[in-house]
Amino acid sequence: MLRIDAAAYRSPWRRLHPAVKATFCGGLAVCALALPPWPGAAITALVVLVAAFGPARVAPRTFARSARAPLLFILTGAATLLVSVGGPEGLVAWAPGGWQRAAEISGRAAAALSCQLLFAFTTPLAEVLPRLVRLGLPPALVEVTSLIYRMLFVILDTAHRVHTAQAGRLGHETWRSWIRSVGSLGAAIFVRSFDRARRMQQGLAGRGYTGDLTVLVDATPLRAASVAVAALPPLLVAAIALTWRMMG
Amino acid sequence: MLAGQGLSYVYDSNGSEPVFTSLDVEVHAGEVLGVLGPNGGGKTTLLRLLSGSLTPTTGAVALAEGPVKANRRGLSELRRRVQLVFQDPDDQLFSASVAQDVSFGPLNQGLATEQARERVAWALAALGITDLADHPTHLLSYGQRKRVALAGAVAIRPQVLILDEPTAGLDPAGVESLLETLEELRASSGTTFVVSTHDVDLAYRWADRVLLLHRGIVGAGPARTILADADLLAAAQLRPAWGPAVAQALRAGGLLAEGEPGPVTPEELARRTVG
Amino acid sequence: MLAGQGLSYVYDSNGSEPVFTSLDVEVHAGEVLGVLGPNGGGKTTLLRLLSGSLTPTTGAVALAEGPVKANRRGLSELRRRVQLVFQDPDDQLFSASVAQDVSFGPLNQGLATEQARERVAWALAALGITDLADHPTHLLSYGQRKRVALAGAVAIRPQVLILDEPTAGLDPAGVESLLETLEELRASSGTTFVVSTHDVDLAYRWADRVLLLHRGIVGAGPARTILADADLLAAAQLRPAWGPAVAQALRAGGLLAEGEPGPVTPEELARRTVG
Amino acid sequence: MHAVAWTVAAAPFVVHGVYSLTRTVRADPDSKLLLGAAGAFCFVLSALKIPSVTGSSAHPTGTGLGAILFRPPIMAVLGTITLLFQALLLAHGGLTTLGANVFSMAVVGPWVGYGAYRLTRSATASMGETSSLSLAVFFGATLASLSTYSVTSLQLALAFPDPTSGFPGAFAKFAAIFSLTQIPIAVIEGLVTVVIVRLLMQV
Repeated sequence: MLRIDAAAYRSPWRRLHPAVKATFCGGLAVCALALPPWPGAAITALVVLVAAFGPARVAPRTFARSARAPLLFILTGAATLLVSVGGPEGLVAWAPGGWQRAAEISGRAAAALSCQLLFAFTTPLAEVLPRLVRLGLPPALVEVTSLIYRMLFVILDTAHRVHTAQAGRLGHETWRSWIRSVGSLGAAIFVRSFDRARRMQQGLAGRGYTGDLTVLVDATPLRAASVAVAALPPLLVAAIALTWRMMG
Repeated sequence: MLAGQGLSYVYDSNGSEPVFTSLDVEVHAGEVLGVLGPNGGGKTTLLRLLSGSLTPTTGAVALAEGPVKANRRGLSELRRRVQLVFQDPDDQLFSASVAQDVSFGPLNQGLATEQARERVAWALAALGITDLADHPTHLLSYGQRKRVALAGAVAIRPQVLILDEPTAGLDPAGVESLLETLEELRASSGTTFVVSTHDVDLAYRWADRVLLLHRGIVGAGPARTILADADLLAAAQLRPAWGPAVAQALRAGGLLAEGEPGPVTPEELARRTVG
Repeated sequence: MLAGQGLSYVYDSNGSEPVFTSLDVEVHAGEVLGVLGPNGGGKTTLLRLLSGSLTPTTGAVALAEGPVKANRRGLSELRRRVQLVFQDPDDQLFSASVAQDVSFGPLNQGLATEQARERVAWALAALGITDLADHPTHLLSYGQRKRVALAGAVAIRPQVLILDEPTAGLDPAGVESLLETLEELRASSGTTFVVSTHDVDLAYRWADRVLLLHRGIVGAGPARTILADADLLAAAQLRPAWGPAVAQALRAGGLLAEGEPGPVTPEELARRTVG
Repeated sequence: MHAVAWTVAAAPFVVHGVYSLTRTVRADPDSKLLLGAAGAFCFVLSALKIPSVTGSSAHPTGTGLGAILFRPPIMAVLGTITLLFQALLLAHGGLTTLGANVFSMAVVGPWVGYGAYRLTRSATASMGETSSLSLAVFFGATLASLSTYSVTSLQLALAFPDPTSGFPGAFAKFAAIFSLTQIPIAVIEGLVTVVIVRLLMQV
C-alpha cells in the first residue's frame, strides 16, 4: 500500500537490529551534512547508493520514485539561491557564486535524503516502535504511536476506496465538485476513524485489555561489534573526504 | 455494449506480477454476467477496469462506439454509462442524509436542482427506499445502507451496473429481496448487470453468462453449462454448486427428463418433490 | 459448560425495545452450536452476552460452577474460558506484527515471557499460520487477518470459542480450509464452538445443534432436524437449505433409504450419484 | 545548526503535549485508542489530494482542522508523529529537518489556526451559528496553512540568507515562491475544512 513500508518488510537487512542501521545511515547522514560538500556529499551518496542497490537490494526504480518528490522540493529551494534580490544590479539579479552554492546545498540535501531513504527502505516501523520505550520515551506515547501506525493503514484503505467511489460518481469533474468530494471524504474518514477506535476497544476488551497494550517483542540481541562495524563506513567516508580536502 | 480488449493490470508495488494479462471480455446488453473466482484472482480488478476506476496497464475498455480514450473526457463518458457499486456500502456513503447522498452523482453530472431531485426520487423508488429519503445514513441498517449505495449509482442512470459482491453480509431474506429489486430494475430500465460473487449457487440461479477468473479467464459461457463443469470450477478454486449436482442426481435417478431444467433453489426442489 | 439464564438485553438508546427477553440457552461441552437468524434478530447480542463483552440487562451467564458474578473477577474468569472472535478482524488486531498481536492475550493472563512465547507458537501452528509470525498485519490478506484474529483468541486457550460469521468474506476455498482448521482444533483441544452464520447450508453441514433466533428463540435442537423444518426456518426469516430438500427428494424418489443420512455438500451428492 | 535550534524551539511544545497526552491516557485507558484514531486521521488527512489552481493537486496540512478538533497541545504530539511517519513512509520531509517542520506544522500552524478560530468565533457570535462556525473554521484552517508556510519561508531564509540583501531579501524570495502556490492552496484547504466540519455537525 505504501511503497517504502512494503519494501522494508522484504528487505534482506530487515533482521539487522534497528540501532545498527541507525548508526550506519545516521553516521552517513552526518557525513553528508557536516563534511565539506565536495567531495563529502558525493562520496556519502555513492556509499549509500552502493549499499542500497548492492547488499540491501533496494529496487532502484522504487528508490528513485520515492526520491522524486523530495528532490523536486530540494531543487526548488536551491533555485532561489541562484538569484539575489535588492542588490545594486536591480531588484532581481544572478547571485554571485549562486550556482556553486545551489549545487553544494542540493548535493548535501540529496545525500542526506538517500541516507534517510536507505534506513526507511530497510527498517520496518513495526520493529522500531516497540523499542522506543528503551530510549526513554513514555510508554503511553509509544503505544499511541504504534496504534496510529496500525490504524493508519486501515483508514488509508478506507480513504482510498471512498476516493475511488467519488471519482466513479463523477465527483472530480469540476473544481466545485472536487472540493465537495474532498470535504466529504475528510468527514467520512473522521467518522470512520472514531468508529474504528470504538470497535477496537470492544474487540480488545474481550482479550483482557485493561489499559496496557503489552506485547512480546522479539529479542534481537544488539552486539557492540555490529554497531562498531556499522560505524566504520561513515568514519571511513569522513577520513577520505577530509584527506582529499587537505591534499587538494 | 461494454468490452475489455487485451486488458492487463499490474499494481505498482515494486515489481509485482500482473493480476492478469491480455484478458478479453464482452458484456452483452441486458444480460446478467456473473464473475466468479478466488480472492486475489482478479475479480475486483476487472470490475474496476471496466468501470474506469483503474486504468489498464495495457489494452483498453470499449463502449459500443469504440475504445474509451484514457483522457478526462473519455473517462467521464465511461463513468456516465457504467457505474460500479462497492461491496462495503460505507465506502460509498459520505453524505449525512440519504437523499443528499443519492443526489451526489446527478449533481456532478451537471443536472439542474429540479431534475436532480426527480432522479433522486426515481432512484429511491427503484430501490424501494423512498421512505428513507431524509434518514441520516449512519443510523441505517447494513442492508439499507447497501440499497442507498445502489441508489446512488442508479441515480446516474448508467447502462451497465457493476456490482461487487452485492449479497455479501446480507441475511437470506435480505438477499431475496435485493434480488427481486434488481430484477425489477432490470425489467423496467433494461440495465445490464455485471456481478462478482463467491456464491456459485447464486450465480447458477441468477446469471445468464458467467466468467471464471483466476489470474486470467478459466472459463466463460452460459451459467448453466459452465457452472455444471466440476473441472472448470476446480480450476477457478471454486466448489461445485448444489443446482447442477441435484439436476444430475435427479436425472440419474430418472426423476428429471433429459432436456428439462433442474431446480435452482431448495424451495423449487421441495415444490417439485411434493408436486 | 456455558449457559445463559433468563437473558434479556436493551441497548440503552433511550426507550428502545429489548433485543430479546428471558432467553435461555445452553452450550454443551465439545459441540458446535450454530446460531442462525435474520440481521437484527439478536445473534451478535447473544454472542456478546455469552462472552462477557456485554452485561445482560436481566438474567445471567453461567459457567459449570454457577452464574458468573458481574464484577471484575467474574468477568475476567469468563473471558479466560470463553473467547469471542469478531466478524471483522480489524476490530481485534491492534499491533502491526502478527506474533506481537497474538501475544497480547497470554500476557494479559499473566503468563511469563517464555510461556507466552510457547502459547503464541502453539496458536499460530493451530491456525496453520506459523510462517506469518513476523509478517506485518497490514500486508496480510483478509483471510489471513481472520486467522490471526482467531489465533489471538485461541492463544488464551479458552474452553469455548464464539465465532461471529467466521466464513463471511472468505472465498469458497478459504471457507473449506478454515473449516478444516477449526475441526482439527476441535479434535486436538476439545474446544467447544458457538458459531453465528447466515449460511443455512453451512450450519446443516457443520453444526451439531442449532438455535434459531429472531428476537427470542424460534427453535432449538439438532441441526439436521431443526434445519429441515421449513416452518421454523420461515419463522426465523431464513430460507430452506439444499441438504434437507435434497434428502427429501431422494427419499421421495426411492434413491435414499429412510434412515440413511442425506448428502451435506454438492460434492457428496455428486459422488453418490456416480457411485 | 539551524536544525538543532528549531528542534530546541519546538521541544517545549511537544513535551508539553506529551505530558498532557500521558495524563489523558492515565485518566482513561480507552483514550489511547481514540488518540490512535485521531493520529491516524491526521496522517491520512495530510495525505489527501486537494485540487490546486494549476490543475494539479496538492496536500492539505490538516493542522487547522486538527487543532480545532483536538486542541493545539495534543496536535503538537499528533503533528510530530504525522511528520515522522511522512518522513519514513512517504519520504515527505527529512528527518534532519524534523525539528524545523515540527515547529512550523505542529506548533505554529495549530496555534495560529486555533487562535484564528476562537477569535472569529467570538467576533461573529452575533451571526447565525452556521455562518459563524463556517467563517471561524475557514479562517482557522486557511491561516494555519498560511502561517505554516510563512514560518517555513522564514526558516529557509534564516538558513540561506541572500548574498546581497541578507535575511529580508531571502525571506522575500522564499515567500514569493511559496505564496504563488500556497495562498490558493490555503484558501482551498479552508473551503474543504468548512465542508468537513459542516458535515460533521450533521452527524
